[in-house]
Amino acid sequence: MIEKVLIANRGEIALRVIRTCKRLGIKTVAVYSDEDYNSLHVKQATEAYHIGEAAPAKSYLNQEKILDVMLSSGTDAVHPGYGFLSENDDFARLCEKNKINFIGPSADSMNLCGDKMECKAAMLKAKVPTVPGSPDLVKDADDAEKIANDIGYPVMLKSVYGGGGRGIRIVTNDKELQEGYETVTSESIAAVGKSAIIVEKFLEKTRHIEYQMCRDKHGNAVHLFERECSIQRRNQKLIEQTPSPVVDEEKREEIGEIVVRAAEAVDYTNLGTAEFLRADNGEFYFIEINARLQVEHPISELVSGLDFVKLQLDIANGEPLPFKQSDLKMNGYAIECRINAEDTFLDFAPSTGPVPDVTIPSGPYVRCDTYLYPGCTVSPFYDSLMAKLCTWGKTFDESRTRMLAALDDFYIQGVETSIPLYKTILNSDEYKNGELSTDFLKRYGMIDRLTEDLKKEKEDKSNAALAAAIIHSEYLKSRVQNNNGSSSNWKNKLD
Amino acid sequence: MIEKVLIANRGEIALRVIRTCKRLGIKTVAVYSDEDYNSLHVKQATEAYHIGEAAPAKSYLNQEKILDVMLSSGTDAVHPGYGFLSENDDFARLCEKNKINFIGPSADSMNLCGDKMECKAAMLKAKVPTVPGSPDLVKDADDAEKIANDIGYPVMLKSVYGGGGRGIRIVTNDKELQEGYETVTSESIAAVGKSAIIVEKFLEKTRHIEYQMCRDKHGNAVHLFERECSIQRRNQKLIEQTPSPVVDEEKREEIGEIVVRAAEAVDYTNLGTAEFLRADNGEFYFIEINARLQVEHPISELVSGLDFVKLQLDIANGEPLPFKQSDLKMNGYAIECRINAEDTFLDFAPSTGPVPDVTIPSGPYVRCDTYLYPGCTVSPFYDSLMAKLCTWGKTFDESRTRMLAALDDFYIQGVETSIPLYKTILNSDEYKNGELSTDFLKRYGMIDRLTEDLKKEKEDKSNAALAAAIIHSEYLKSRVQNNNGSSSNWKNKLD
Amino acid sequence: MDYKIQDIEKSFDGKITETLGNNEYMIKINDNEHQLKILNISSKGIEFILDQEYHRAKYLEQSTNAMNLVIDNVPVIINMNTHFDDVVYKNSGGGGAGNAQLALKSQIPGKVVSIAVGDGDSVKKGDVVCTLESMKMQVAIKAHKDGIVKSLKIKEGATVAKGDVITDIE
Amino acid sequence: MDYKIQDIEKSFDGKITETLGNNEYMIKINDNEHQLKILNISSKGIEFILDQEYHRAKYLEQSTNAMNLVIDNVPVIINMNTHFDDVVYKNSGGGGAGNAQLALKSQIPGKVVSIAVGDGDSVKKGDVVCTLESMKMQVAIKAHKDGIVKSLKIKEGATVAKGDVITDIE
Repeated sequence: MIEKVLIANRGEIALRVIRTCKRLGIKTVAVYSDEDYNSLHVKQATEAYHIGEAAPAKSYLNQEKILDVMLSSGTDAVHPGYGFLSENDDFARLCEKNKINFIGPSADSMNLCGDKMECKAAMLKAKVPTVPGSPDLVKDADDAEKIANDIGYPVMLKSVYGGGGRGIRIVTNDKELQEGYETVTSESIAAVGKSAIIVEKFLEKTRHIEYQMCRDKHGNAVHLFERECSIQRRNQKLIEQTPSPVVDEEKREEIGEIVVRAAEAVDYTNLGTAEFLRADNGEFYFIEINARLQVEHPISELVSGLDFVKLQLDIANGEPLPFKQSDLKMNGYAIECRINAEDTFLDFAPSTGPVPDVTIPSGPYVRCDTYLYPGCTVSPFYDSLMAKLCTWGKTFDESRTRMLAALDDFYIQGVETSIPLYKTILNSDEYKNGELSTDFLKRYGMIDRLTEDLKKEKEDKSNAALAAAIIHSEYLKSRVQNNNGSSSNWKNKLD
Repeated sequence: MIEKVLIANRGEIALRVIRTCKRLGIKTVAVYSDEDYNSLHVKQATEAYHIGEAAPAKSYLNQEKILDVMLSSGTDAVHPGYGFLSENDDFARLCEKNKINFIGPSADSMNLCGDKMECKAAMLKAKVPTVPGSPDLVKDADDAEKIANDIGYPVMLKSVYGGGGRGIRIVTNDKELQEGYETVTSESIAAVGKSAIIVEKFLEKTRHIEYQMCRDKHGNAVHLFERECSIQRRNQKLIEQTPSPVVDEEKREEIGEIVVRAAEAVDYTNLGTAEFLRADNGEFYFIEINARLQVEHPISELVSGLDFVKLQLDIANGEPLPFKQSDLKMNGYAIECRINAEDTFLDFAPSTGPVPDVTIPSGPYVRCDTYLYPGCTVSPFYDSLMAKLCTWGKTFDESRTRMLAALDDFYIQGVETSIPLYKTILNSDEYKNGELSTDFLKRYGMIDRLTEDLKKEKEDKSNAALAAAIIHSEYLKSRVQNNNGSSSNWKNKLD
Repeated sequence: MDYKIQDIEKSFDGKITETLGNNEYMIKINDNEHQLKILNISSKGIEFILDQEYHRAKYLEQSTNAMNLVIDNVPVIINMNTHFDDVVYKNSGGGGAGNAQLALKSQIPGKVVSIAVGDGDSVKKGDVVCTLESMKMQVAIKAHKDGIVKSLKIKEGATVAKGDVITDIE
Repeated sequence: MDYKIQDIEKSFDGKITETLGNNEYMIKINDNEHQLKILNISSKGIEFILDQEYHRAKYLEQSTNAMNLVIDNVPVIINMNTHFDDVVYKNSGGGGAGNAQLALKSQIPGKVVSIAVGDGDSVKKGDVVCTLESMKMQVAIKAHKDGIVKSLKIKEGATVAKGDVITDIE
């Protein structure tokens, strides 16, 4: 039985793990970098150890140092959180070798999940639908044309050495394909001296829908419903919700069965996520497995009533799942907004620095996972996620209106945040109607709408702002003209 | 349709009402006394009006003044909260007369609920079991003896003019009854010049179990499950939970049907509570109806997923209930701890004053309804309830351990609180096993156990406390000995 | 005084028109009068009720001509002319008739942000001698007379109290 | 130094035994040594890691012999003998050989809580002249020599800075 867990992470996810451990009477060991002396995870853990400099490579990614702390502190398990070492199979193997219970899948399973080509092959074998295309590299333009005709146009020609839009062509007929094949090949050779091309079906107006999955060491597996995470910027999720507006009970079960097969195909244990693209025609295509607890797990907790960290601990302890698929019922609607320190108008560039003041929203069916506190600092060394604001509702609209009220209450001084953008999105008809897609922000011109909303907000507040400015000016003048500068004196004087 | 609600209350319940209204786009009007200028309900409402001095009679109970504000502010409905005017049928009538939608039962129904004798008669007619006893005043000692033999000893002889333990005798046989009758009569005459006695079955080791009920203006009624509120001090609830450990699905339905009959018997509309005593033999006896939203409503919200304030607004708008009894399913377990400003060791005497610092607990499945903020004041003019801390869990033990963790996180500087007592109670085997009764605190010597727990806590913290004291002493001395008193300087100096 | 809110086209005229006692004031913004009651005020911010509605402002950085504040969680930048430099100037002896006073005194407490002159420099009445930061606002301290800077008493980064001598000007 | 925690029978002996640099110290409590690292310190409280465990103390009221603090949300009263009065006394000129110094100066900044003497009173070396409150602690300021109180400079409720003259003693 796990009695002491080292959390090889920082920020809100470290706090999340500590919270469940504390409740269960399990001791926790925090590790921290030079940048994190005053972070909440240091303050809330049972023990805390300094492990190095601010740069992740010198602290949170330093496997040897973390292992030293585990061994010297008598830790029997490690929770990797997300990011950092969470999907590093070398670290999982290092733990296995040192008899530290790694709370996650086995190193081999993690390795398989991380290898896109091998994982895709395993999925095809398990009849898990993947994006249609060449099973491997295509031989030549004619081979590509044959595959394109099999899967139907439009298709994407992709050099496996490409990236950043180079070495990619979308083609809609045989002629374009033949031309495109030449272009992609020459682009790739020009860039890296070689070329290797695959063909994949091009999907328009896709949604990102993923399934929480869960499998114990005895082979029992369930899915814990889907999450729709289509609202993204630069392929990073901003807003997630469950259920998805395009998944009904029947679809949920259909894809859920596929998810269980996917977990079995890679011998996955512990909690994880199977990610899918959903094409506009309703088809689901597996993309990858995230072999860890995900950022957006709270919304699945809210509709399942489960404590996922406890579930992870139980599975790591070798216990069988305490439920069958038929015991699990989805209850209500949940939304998560990722509160990032970033400037929407500077293409979401990070915004860091001290946070002298912060007001965390609360209230019925509101949950906020965050490392923020008044006087904390948002560090440039780590990712921009400051808080995960989640709301639950018996209906989607209850969840949505609670989120809007909570966003209104959320105040973070000192850094730019994504809060205003989320208010614009959640108030839009497209969001209300569930018209989601991974290009949502561009498709519906959300940044322009945000600009309008911010202007309107300022207009609404202009009288109050002016009143504050007028009073402040008088107050300042009085401090100069009056011997005693206290505010009460000033009030008496003006009276 | 209600568009603007005046909240004739203060503290956490005013905030609770504002929160739902804000989410629904309904304007809110706060009223405040001299004592409450800086209270959160003033800050969070759409509008705020000053209505008088601190003493409730001069502000929150001042019907005319509140009516003035309603009329001048264009308010179309009033939410009375609990306490103050919430069960005042004159006020309900005043609102009705002025076409203000009173969010609660009709004045007539409220009047009937408030009259214990008439209400009991209505219940007997509707076959709602009440505590066995004389239907009315007894004629003489022999009449009392006859009734006592009908209902079985022990019985209670009670002067309707008594109170505070005087004019009450518990008797176990005919002889004691004859003697007791004389004593109660003479005590009552000595105290108030007259005597009028009723006989009631004396129930030992009772539990306080109540049902949330809900009835619309079309006569549709449901119950929203029970709450057990047995842990009390001086007849005031301290800890509530739902479900009750002694109510199973069958019992829930059985008593639930009685509750619906009780609501119909007094033509109750809107949300309310039917209170019962449960004898140790398992029998339920109706005591009274609380004709308002109750303090402990959040735990019923947590297991039903409903927003009770929204439900109240919908019913007040004349809408039919959006569900039938069969649609309602109880989900999980919830506990509420009433965080009072009181000194457990001074017989729960109120403790008031400024609160310079406060830390409100949060986290998954934790809800805290409170008016506290750093720098606020706990006023001696109003009741001692500072916060309602609620937790939910898929199991009772999840809810309980979450509550313990949340209580640990709750810090309120400046006043004594009931938090330490709750930690002792929630850690006790009796509480874990559901061995609840209205005399729980005395029965299990909880105050003595608290004394022990506090001592142990201090022992656990003694090294840390001493370390803090040692460092502080050195720091102070250095400020005297050193020209520059800044802490960083001191650190350098000692280094 | 004239005000301009960044990103909003129209400009505003605003002033206190009446003090009602009990921390209440009448404020006129353009053509409309509003009642304002102060609940709390400090150099960091103000809480007030304007026409029965609560507001909270936090003052962030400001100069004498712009104020950066957060009103009800909404950040706003207001451009204005406070004439605050003038007030400080008048109170430090500037603008007066007498030239006898040597000492230039600070009329506000603050931190010395920068010093514009050195001992022996000659200054004209109204020249900036130094800049203080007070209540998050930068205020220029100007020479109250023509003359030569003698025995400058301040250092960059140090704090001065109200009434402290900044320099003599002979 | 000896410490006693209210409601706990045993008493404690505690001191700093070594300063390790980087805000770290070795502290000995009874027979055990502990490593302590300060994260934050001010007159209001301290945050530190003691043997790898984080703690937060808030200082509430205190006198020179008792400290009322909240450690990790647990209120604790510690009785102790800080000898703090003595330190103040020595630093104010008391205990020294020279009797020439007239002025009794405050060695701490603080608020004047009470004044024990009046102008013209005669005092003995070590007599309490006034009590200051500093960092929530009440500290007695004692006469540094025998003599007559002359031109008392302080008022009740006023604040004095470190080094301010409290009174002359002739």
